[in-house]
Amino acid sequence: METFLSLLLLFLTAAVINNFVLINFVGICPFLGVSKKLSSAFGMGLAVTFVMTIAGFLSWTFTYYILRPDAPGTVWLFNAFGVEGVAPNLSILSYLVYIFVIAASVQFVEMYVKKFFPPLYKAFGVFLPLITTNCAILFACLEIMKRLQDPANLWGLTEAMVYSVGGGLGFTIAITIMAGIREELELNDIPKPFRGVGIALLTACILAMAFMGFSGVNAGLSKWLGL
Amino acid sequence: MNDQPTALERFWRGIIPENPTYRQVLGMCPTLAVTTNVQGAITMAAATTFVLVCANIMVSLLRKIIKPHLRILVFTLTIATFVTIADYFLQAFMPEMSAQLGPYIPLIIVNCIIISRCEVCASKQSLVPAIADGFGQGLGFLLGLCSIAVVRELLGSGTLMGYTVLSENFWVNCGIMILPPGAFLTLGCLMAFFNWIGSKKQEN
Amino acid sequence: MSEENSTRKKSWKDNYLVQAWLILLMAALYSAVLILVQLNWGPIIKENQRQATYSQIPILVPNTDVANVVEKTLEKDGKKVVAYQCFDAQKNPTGWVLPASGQGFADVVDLLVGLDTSASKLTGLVVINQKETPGLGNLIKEESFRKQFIGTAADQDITVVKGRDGSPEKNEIRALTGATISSQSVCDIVNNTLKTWREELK
Amino acid sequence: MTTVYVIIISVIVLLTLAIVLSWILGWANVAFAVEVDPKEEKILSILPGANCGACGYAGCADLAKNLAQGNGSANQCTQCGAAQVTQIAQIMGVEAGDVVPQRAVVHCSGNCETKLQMQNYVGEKTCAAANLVAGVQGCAYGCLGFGDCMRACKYGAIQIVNGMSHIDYDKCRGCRACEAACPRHIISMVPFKNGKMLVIACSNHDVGPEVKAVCKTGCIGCSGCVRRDAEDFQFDNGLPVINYNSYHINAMMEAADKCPSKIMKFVGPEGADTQVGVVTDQFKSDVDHTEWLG
Repeated sequence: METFLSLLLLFLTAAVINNFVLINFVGICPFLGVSKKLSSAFGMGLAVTFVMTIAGFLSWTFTYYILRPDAPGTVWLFNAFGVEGVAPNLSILSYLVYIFVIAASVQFVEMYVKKFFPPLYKAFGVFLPLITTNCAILFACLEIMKRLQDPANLWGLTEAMVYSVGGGLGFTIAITIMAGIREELELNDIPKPFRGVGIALLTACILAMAFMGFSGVNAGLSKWLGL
Repeated sequence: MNDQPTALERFWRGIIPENPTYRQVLGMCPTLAVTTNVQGAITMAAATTFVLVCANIMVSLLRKIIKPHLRILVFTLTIATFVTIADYFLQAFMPEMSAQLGPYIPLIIVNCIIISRCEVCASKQSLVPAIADGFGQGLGFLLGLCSIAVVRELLGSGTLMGYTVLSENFWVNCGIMILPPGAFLTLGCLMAFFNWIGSKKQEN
Repeated sequence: MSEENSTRKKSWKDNYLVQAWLILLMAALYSAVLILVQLNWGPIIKENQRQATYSQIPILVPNTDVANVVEKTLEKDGKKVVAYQCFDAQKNPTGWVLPASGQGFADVVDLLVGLDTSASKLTGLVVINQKETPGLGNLIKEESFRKQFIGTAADQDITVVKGRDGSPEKNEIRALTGATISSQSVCDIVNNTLKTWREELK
Repeated sequence: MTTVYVIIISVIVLLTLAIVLSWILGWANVAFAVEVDPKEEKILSILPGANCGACGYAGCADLAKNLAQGNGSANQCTQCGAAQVTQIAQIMGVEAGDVVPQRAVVHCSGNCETKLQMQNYVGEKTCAAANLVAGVQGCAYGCLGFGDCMRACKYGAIQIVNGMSHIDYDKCRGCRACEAACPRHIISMVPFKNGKMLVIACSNHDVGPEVKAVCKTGCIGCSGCVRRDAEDFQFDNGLPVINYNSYHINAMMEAADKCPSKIMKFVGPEGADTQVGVVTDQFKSDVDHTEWLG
């Protein structure tokens, strides 16, 4: 029960309290670019969630077995080559590997969905290539990597998955709300210099203030739940 | 390739006419995230410029043998490598700054500015214009970041580059400016301001 | 690519691995460069990280000679923590430094707690990692807040009081104005950590 | 020696990863192959491929798809330089260049004098907002005159004159921005075979008396034009529709002459001929910058 509650708290933290877009500023490009229409914003959000889940799984696997300091795979390789005197650590390759893995998995998923689930592809497939260079995905990988550095306090696969799903849903929430507001904004007579990105940023400002209202909820909740 | 801009033009264009932040609206994540103070902004811009120039050099040198359909992957790999080097440099020699910028240094990899410059300029032009373009865009990015950071640091903590400018005797810090909403607010208003200047210029 | 390939006869040149030779070559080259960077700068980074903790030890436990600090790994109920046993220049024990971390107002707060030799009193507290609200919660890293912890008893809970100065005899800490939750979080983290590990520091 | 081994290890790790991934992708590329429009592929190869999403579409592939279908404009990509924009325009224009230019037409002719104003509208001064409120004007189909199309036009080709949007055909480039902007969908594209083209300047589908009650220049749906020439005119939902594929100029002249409500109008650049095809670019604009009336 305690594990479940702490996972729930982690999920909430990733999704709303430390929202990826509005608090951590990642994924701003699609947040401003693809938030003009509610339907495409929602599709984008779903695609990000989907890819983030896959990327979270892959990055945890690679980091845990190869890329963290003293990872089992690395230790085995270093022993196989008989290397001594150097700490088995390949963490410097992390960024390269993440980029490789994200790009490849996005492309693979895109082709797979396009071939076998055309309706699904219509709903969010077109957003998939956009996600390769989405910082939100890489940010999730980096967070997972950070939690695998300290050997005393490792994240398991469950935590990594919960975190990445939560982060993706947080992105979906933010971009959907934003698109809803921007559809209404279209009807307004906005001062000319503010049209486009300007007013979108000011909207994001108010949204960020609203999301700041969540901060501290995790501290209170964890205390209330007795974690 | 005679219609391609010269090195000097490339350099100048990056600073004002094709400013990455205000004209191209690229690289918004670091623009919003690391502009709580001016030092952070400068370090970020310097790291980005380093990566940008190095990636431009590599891509420009390899432009004849890159296959078109694999180009994005080559760009990304190159960028990721140089970003890792920049990140390790900061961790080794500027640990405090590295801790402050946190994940936003590795996030340079997915900064649209760099991949877009590789695509638009470096993959088509020779070494010298590519380098000039890298520095020009880097400088433009620096200006963009600093303009926001100056406003946020001044209003949010009353300091500039860590030195107190607005004394606490008569100035109450607007804490909101260093918080996330302040970033969106400042960028939104500055963006509108530069749009307004641009439209005034066009009218004349 | 696929259009041309389908019309031509398949040769080894059409293999995608051969097509991607540049990428493979670059991947190999880049990984070699990077690992060289790691070999050269890795030790410096490690030293920096060590320094981040060690530079705080003399502040936490007075009279400590950093050269004589011993790291001890404590284990209890499947949890692990690295504690630092401190000695002065003559190798007389001066106290302990214990890392503590827990949920703050915004994100995880990492602390180092200094304790005397018998782990009965706090001798200092530093915040090494926090993302609390600038201007409010992040004042927990200021000395005026931290020094309240010096001299508080480690065997009973530290409590937070509002609106008046806390009395050190009653283990009371005055909350920061506008950042009660951050202050409370720091106290909770210290209390929890001490509850778990104090008995082990012998 | 250790260094060499470490380098070898790291190279092996990354190379294995790269080979495995590209093997999987190469296999998937063949196994999951789907047909693509060649034009789309061509445009995609010009686009930067950074998938930044700044164009408003979901990535470069999506933009290329829309451009290939003729939606959006060639300069939509914010990262493309002038050279790429020209290339894209060429690919997009190869098809468009063979046919006559498409120009925007407003299917309404009611101005402040002829259409029934019902109440003083105090809301947001845009058509999109006014369209949501009933009773801004009598006609539920006609031009609202708040100028959404004017603001959408990048070429300054639309002016609101006397509560009605007017297109300056010297400036119109047929980009379809106004068509998309109009909340009442009364702007459409007409192939300009001749200098001036006949259009139905009304969109009211209601029957005669109801139309007359709200507008002095509305189509009463007498279907006289259709009865005279069934090839060039079709009757659809209370309104005649001109068949621009056949478009016999004599029938058009007759229809314009005999229409009882005078809603058949020739539109086009000032001074252009109704019978001869003219290159629109030759004509200068003389439309005043009239203040638009809400």
